[in-house]
Amino acid sequence: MSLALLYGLAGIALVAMGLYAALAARHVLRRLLGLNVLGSGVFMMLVALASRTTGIATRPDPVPHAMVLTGIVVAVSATALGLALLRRMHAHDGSPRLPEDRDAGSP
Amino acid sequence: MPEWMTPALWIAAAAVLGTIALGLVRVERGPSNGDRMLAAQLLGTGAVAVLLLLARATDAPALLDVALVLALLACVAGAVFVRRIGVQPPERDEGRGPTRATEDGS
Amino acid sequence: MAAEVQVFDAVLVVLLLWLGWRALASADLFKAVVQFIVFGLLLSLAWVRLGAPDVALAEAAIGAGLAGALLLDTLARLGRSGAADEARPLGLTPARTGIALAALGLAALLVASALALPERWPGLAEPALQQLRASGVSNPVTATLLNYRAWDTLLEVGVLMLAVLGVWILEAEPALPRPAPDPMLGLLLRVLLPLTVIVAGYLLWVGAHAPGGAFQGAALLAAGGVLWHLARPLSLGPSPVVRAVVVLGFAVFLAVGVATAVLGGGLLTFPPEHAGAIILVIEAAAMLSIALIMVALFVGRERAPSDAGIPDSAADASAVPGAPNPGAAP
Amino acid sequence: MTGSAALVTVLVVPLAGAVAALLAGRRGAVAAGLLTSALGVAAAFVLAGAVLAGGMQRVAVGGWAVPLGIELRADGLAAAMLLMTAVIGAGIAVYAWRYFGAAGHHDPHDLAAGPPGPAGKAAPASTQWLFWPVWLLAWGALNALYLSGDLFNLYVTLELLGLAAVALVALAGAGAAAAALRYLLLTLLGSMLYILGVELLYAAHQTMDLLQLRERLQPGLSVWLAAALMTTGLLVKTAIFPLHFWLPPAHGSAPAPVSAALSALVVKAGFYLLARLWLDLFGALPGAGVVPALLGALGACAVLWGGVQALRQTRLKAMIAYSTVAQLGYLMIALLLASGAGGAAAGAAGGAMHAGRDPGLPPTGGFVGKFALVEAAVRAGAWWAVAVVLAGSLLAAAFLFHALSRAFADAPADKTSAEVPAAPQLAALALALVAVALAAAGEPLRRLLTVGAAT
Repeated sequence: MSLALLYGLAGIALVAMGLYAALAARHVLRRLLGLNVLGSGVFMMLVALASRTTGIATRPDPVPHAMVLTGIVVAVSATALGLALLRRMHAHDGSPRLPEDRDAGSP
Repeated sequence: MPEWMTPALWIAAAAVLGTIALGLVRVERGPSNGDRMLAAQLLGTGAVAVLLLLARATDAPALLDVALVLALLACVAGAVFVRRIGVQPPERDEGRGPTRATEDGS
Repeated sequence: MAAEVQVFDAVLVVLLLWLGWRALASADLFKAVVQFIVFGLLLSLAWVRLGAPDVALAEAAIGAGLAGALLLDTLARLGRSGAADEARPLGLTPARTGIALAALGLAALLVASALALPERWPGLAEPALQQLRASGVSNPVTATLLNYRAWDTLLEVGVLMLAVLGVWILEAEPALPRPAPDPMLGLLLRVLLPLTVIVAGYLLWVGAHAPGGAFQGAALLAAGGVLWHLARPLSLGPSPVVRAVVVLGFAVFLAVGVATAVLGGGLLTFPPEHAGAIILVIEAAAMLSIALIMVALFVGRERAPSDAGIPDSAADASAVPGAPNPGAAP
Repeated sequence: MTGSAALVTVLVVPLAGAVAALLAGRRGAVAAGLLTSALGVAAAFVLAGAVLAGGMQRVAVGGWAVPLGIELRADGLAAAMLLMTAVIGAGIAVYAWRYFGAAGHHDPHDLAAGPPGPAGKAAPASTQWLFWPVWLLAWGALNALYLSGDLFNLYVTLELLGLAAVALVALAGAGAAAAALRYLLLTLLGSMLYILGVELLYAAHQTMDLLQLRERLQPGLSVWLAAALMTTGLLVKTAIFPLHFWLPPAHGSAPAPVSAALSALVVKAGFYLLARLWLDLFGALPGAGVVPALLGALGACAVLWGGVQALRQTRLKAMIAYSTVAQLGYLMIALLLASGAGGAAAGAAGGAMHAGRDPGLPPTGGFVGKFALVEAAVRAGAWWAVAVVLAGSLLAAAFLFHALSRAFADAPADKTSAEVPAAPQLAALALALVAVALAAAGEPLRRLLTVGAAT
């Protein structure tokens, strides 16, 4: 098994976990964590892909690295905005969940 | 660098990673939030050690910069924790969420 | 860089997967966040192993430092009731079985397509390395970010700017009760702040030929800013000075784009002999802006605290969070 | 001005306007916004003229050839979308000038007319002016999206647009936080699925340029998976039935100009990208004809479902939000027809309908587009599409009548139908006139749309 394949498969597993959590969780913070793990999995697949060039060129493909850098920065800014919105929603509605996920007895 | 050095560095790196795995038990078990945070801080130090070993083993000096950044920043989460959440003894309903230094002071 | 699989890699992957799952499934959200922070730490080791030290630097600064700070701050503001979740937050219910099957199905399809890919591939490594001489820098990732695909990066600085505009649009939050001044924090700040500034400058400079660059430097500076805010609360509302710094990176980048389009070359076409200097100017401006944006994202907008106890520090009246007219510069 | 200069100008104007608006602050933002709108419309017209005269315009950013660099391309469809976005954007700017201008100057009349729906009080007046930089960035993102020929660059423009839309929804105040948050989560999920697809395509073909990919495309599992992931991601962002559920709350609670911007422009960007992908890129795959048919069927469901739901709403904005769901359905039907026979005509139909969407006037603009759509459907022999369009029109007429009767019957009691200041009415009227003019100018528009259209 090559290094790229090992980490690529790990990335796929992270994608599946993150997707499940982003859709199944009800607390918005947990959904955001899910999206972040999903993103990490996507980026890991991409970087693993780039590392397959070793042997042909002297260094890994820099284009996916640049894409992942862009993606990480976008993800953290979107997460920050999401957290700020979550705090406003909690302050206004008294619940950290989206309206459709709220039920009578729970916070 | 002598011939045997590289495998030795790799073994050392794997061993430090093993101690990180042990530290994760403390994060998982707690019992207090302070224990978890402190364990995470310790793991940051472990990651720095791993990076330094890898930098020698793979002859990639750039990894020293990564270690430097990690060493500088590992304390930020800890500082946020101390200022915003605070270390408190484990509560009766432990594991039900974080506690604030002073509840509802505004 | 050694590309063989080591025992190390197997251990790292197992830890990553376990942590990734625990960061999502721990019932206690505080525990989940701590596990997410450690996940970020280990992720930067994974980037190192995959030969992506630039990404590892950014992950170390953003994933382990800033994202953790943001998440912990939000947990504190949500309070005990807001941070509570179900006992089995991701436990299988009939409704979730469908989601789980969809996620597993996607994973299976992804594995099948990953296995079908060739073991080695050219990617764009060759053209990217061949053009390096004309790009003005010798680090291929910096060349890609700021020359080959500079248009992406320009828009991305805009994304960061939008995040902070979105936070400004929201209503101010109640201020957190302020803990007593902490001598340890002051000491930490005095030691770390100069170091973060120096290392950020170093990363910016070294980015031209080695891993590093504006994002990494900015994330480091931002971490210093977060520490500062913890010790001496800042107010980073949309005051003229803050706005000017926030917009600086995007404006300089765009101005360079317009200048290159008007003066010849074409949109963002840098003449090779000046490319290095142009890239450094753009990166320096972008680093300042991104650092301030990240600190502003952490600081958010707070209403004036009910207790008027302003700490001893240099933070004078103009720095009271959420002062009526947010015209106060830090 | 050459075509490529016009292309760069179209991109730079809104972005520079956003910088100016942010620097100018509360007092100057309006002026910056209006000036930018005027310049943007002019630039879009120049570019459309250049495309009409000289064919597809290309700019290689940074002078790097694909696949290493990014190429920006203006074909007929892109030029038409840019033009319509500029015109609608100018209308929105005029509308917003009065709407948000009011909050800053404490004009009691406007305060009575302007404020947001029942969801809660608006964001503090001191930040309302941030509408301008955010909206101009959204416009810049739209223009960049129409012109981009690179799959990863499209991802960045989608993120820029998505965050701008979230910030715009959040302008409605704390009550809209849940709607903004839902939209943020979905738009992030959509982008992640999209980027996963891009990654698979890049892995197999070593390029992210649309035209180059089209040549190199090797049918196989990974390509189909990529197509499915990207389509799903865009469907979430486009609010196509049955993934439309986030749209009515988000639009219903937003301030009126924002609601107009969102329903007329932002969700349609996802649709535009879907059309690009399926007409330009994946259309060549064997068996790909099924997919537009599926999307068309979803569109038909959306038309009927959106119409019925709109009829059931009691609030005007909620009604408009559901009618947007229905409008998107028409666009999906147009996409299906465009993929088959009569492509240009159906494209024109989609374009006209796109231009005609305005919260003040759901039926007027819709009529022009629907007429062209029926024409295309008849020509293609798609009688089911004719039936759906007619049924949808009946529903639209019904809910419009419903709304008007309420407005006349109990105007004082109904907050949303209170007297509207003159500028918004003028803006709405101007947009309606544009829609009519589009119908009259159908022939040049059709010619424009055929420039560079993939066959």
